[in-house]
Amino acid sequence: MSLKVKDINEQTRWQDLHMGLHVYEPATSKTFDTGEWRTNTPVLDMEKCRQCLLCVPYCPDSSIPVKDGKRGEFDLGHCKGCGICVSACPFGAITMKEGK
Amino acid sequence: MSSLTEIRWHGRGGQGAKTAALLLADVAFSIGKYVQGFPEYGPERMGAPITAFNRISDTQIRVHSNIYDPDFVVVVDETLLHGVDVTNGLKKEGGILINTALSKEEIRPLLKGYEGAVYTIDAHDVCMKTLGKYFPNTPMLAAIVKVSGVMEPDVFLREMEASLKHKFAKKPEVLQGNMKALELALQEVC
Amino acid sequence: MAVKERMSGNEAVAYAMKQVNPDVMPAFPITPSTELPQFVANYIANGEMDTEFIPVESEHSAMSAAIGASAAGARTMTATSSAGLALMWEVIYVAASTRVPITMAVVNRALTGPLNINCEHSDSMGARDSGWLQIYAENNQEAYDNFLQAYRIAEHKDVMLPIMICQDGFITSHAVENIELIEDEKVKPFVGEYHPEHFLLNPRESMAVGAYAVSNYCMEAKKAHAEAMKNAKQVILDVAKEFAEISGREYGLFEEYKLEDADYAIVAIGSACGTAKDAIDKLREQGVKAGLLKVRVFRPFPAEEMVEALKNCKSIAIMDRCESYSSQGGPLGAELMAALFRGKSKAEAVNIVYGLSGRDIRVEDVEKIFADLADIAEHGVGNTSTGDVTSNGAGDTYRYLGLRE
Amino acid sequence: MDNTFNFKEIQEREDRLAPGHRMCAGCGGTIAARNVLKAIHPGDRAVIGNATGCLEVSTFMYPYTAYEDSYIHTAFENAGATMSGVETAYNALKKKGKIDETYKFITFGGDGGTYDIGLQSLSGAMERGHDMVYVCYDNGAYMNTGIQRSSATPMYADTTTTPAGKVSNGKPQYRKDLAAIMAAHNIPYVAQTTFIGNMKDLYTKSEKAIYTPGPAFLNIMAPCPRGWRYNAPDIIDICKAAVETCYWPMFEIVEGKWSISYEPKNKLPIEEFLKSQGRFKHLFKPENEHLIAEYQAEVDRRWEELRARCE
Repeated sequence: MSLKVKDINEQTRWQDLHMGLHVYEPATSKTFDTGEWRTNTPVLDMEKCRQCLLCVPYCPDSSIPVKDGKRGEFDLGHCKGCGICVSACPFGAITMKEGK
Repeated sequence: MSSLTEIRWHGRGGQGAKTAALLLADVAFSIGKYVQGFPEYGPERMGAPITAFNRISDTQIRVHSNIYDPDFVVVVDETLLHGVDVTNGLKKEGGILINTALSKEEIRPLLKGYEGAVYTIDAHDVCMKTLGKYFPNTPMLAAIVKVSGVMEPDVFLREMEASLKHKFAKKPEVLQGNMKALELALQEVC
Repeated sequence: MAVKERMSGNEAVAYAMKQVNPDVMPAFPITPSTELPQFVANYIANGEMDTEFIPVESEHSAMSAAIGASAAGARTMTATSSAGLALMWEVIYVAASTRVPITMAVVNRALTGPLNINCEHSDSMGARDSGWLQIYAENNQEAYDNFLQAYRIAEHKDVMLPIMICQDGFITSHAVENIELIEDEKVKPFVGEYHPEHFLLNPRESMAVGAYAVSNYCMEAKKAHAEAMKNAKQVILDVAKEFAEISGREYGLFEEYKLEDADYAIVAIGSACGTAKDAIDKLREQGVKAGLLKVRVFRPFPAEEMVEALKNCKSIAIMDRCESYSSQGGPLGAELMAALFRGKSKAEAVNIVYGLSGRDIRVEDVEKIFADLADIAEHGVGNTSTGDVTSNGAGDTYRYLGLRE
Repeated sequence: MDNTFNFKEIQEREDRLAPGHRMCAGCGGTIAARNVLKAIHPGDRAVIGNATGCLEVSTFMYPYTAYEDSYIHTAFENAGATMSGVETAYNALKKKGKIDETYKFITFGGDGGTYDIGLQSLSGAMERGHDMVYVCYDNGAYMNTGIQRSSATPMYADTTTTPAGKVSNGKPQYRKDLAAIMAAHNIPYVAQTTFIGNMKDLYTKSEKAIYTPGPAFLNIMAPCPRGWRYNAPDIIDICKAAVETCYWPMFEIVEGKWSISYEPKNKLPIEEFLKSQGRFKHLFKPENEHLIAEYQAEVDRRWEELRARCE
């Protein structure tokens, strides 16, 4: 049994699924697109963003990447559009727009 | 008698009848016999009547039922004679051994017409003379060995000494007392 | 040289536990298996084994902790009986579907009610569809031998299933009998070390266990589980063969006692089989062709093999120390009857419920069953005259043994 | 233990709870789990446990695990016991020299799996002293099965098994004080927290819980937009109100010593917490004024009780 999670889907034969439906790879959920759930999308105004990163810990979907002390653009492949980051931002740098 | 000897013990919870049955199994095992030693289980507590069983044989024992027609019965507490049907199923070719200070003549009327042999021993007396404390299972064990003939008394004493030596390695006085109790019981049982 | 000893069934299994020395044992006491964690705790207290013992607060937690420990990569065991097994119910299914090779010593006892502490197979039989392997013992020797073989079977890569090693509560668990123990030098290499392919504490990979699975995965997972159960049959036989080399004792999926030419057969599980053998010997002396099929492995259920072994019998009494309340008999009866039908057996068969809640079964009882079987073979189940041993009346395929009426 | 709180460094750590899980948009439980796991020092290994509940069915839906670390779920009421097995296996394998690495053991349960059905298993695990952290993400009802009351549900909350109706005002009882029950186990660390400011409180308590040897218990209020009936972005205000009204006090119990982590300068009236949540809407009918007064009295009583413990 050497199938990787990326090769497993709901058509996979029983012989090829992992024993006990175990998974032997970390964080395979990253390959699942929850961005598709979104009806409203956060938009970051880089001009207003002071890089305080306060929005980061409040994101339930780990969709605000941080690198070199600075946040990047939203991970829209996973952001579900809850809008908490808008409330978390003290500088009004994030707004929600309708749709994806 | 066939090579299989079946013994049923009657005692009260806490008196050591079960332990005596297990000790008998132990000592018979030590001379190469096939053995079984098991109590009848229930929720009984201290003082309640209990039953334990022994099978001792020269061949493998496979049967796993209780014993209904024993060759011998041991009564560890004579007060049981009033409430428990101790001779039920007891073979008349065998016998019953009772811990009592009474004579055989005095005991027999309590045995519901049992026709086989009756043996008595005053285990209390034996214990007091040898151990200074009342542990009836020790003399009863010796007595049933003699009565049932499952092994020779001197072999029994030798095996018991070996086993007790191990058990009471740090208490030689306990070993001595126990051995005296066994020896005296072998003499006293009649 | 094997070590000749005398010990109770519980002592024997505890001794096997000591020899195998698994990594972890969570357990909660319940009569009549209580002695097992006690013995183990004593061995540990005296430095004779180094298993980590978890004195959990319930059997549910015992099985939960066992799953955690086994998934983490530790060889794991536990022990229970009756209500304890019932309290584990939910998590024994989890253990099996999680494919963790836990060994559980089950000391069979009746499930309430009424409350009773004595032998019956209702506890493990109730768990028969949980996906665990189940092996039963006639006596202390078999309980010991089965425990030594358990991990080899459960941990086999084609199996990876938990296993129950069952023996009869009190009747064997608390009876001191002769036994032959195997020396440590032989046991250790036979059992070997546990090297799981995947485990939670593997620093080289992350592993996730206990998924929520949608329908499109669940059925496939259950099929794989069922297939592992099938695979176990051969593994059990292979392990038994190797075990015979170190012990001289041979085991199969079941034992046939004077069955080859038997006209009348009893099929039973556990300690009653020894009693049945004595009865069969007596009857054979009288010229009655009586035989026994003693079920050792109940899961996987060796249906075809049993039908084959019984093919020359005229009548068969299938003995259940368990009531199913199906109004058809007990679990062994139900499964073997179905197998006999599939195998196009011509034998007349009855299912006898016996020994519930510790009700004794004697040599005489077994002799009477064989007398019934002779009658049944001659007249057919529906036309027999003898109904004195087995209640519900002669003619019924579902009967009680030794019931007062 | 590293007691410094370097906010930026922590935000830059790789998430141990990966995106792609199926929790609701705006879920507080996920915020709790994610931030607790951030407190595991980079490079350390962990096994994450989970009681059945929202978090479990959403973060490990085969074949998608949201965890970077090894993870185990077995059932609803046994997360404590399951993890105690894992932790014991670790000790056994370590003793036998089969593993060298250091692992941390963290288990999550909702209030259903923790306060109610899993309480015995949790109590057993804590009492036995396993080196693990049990984290309750307390959203105050059985959200996974559709907002049934739990013993953590606040008084007067409208749930599907304590509906507010013509003659009912929602759940009649106040919340069970689980942190106090855990403290009574005399374990080395118990704390209660929620999402406030830059999450320093949650982070430092998580770090202490994880790196204090022995059992630790964290109770984290984790609002549920669906069950509490508020707009997801209001979560920050709701947490703040819970703390400022002293409905959800922030405190810790270190080696049996109680201390309040945050004392509001001006304790706000309980309405501030209740008003933004649909589950308390019925309390704001004019005829129910006395219920809010009762609520206030109970919050005050409990807050004073806590203060007395901390003296």
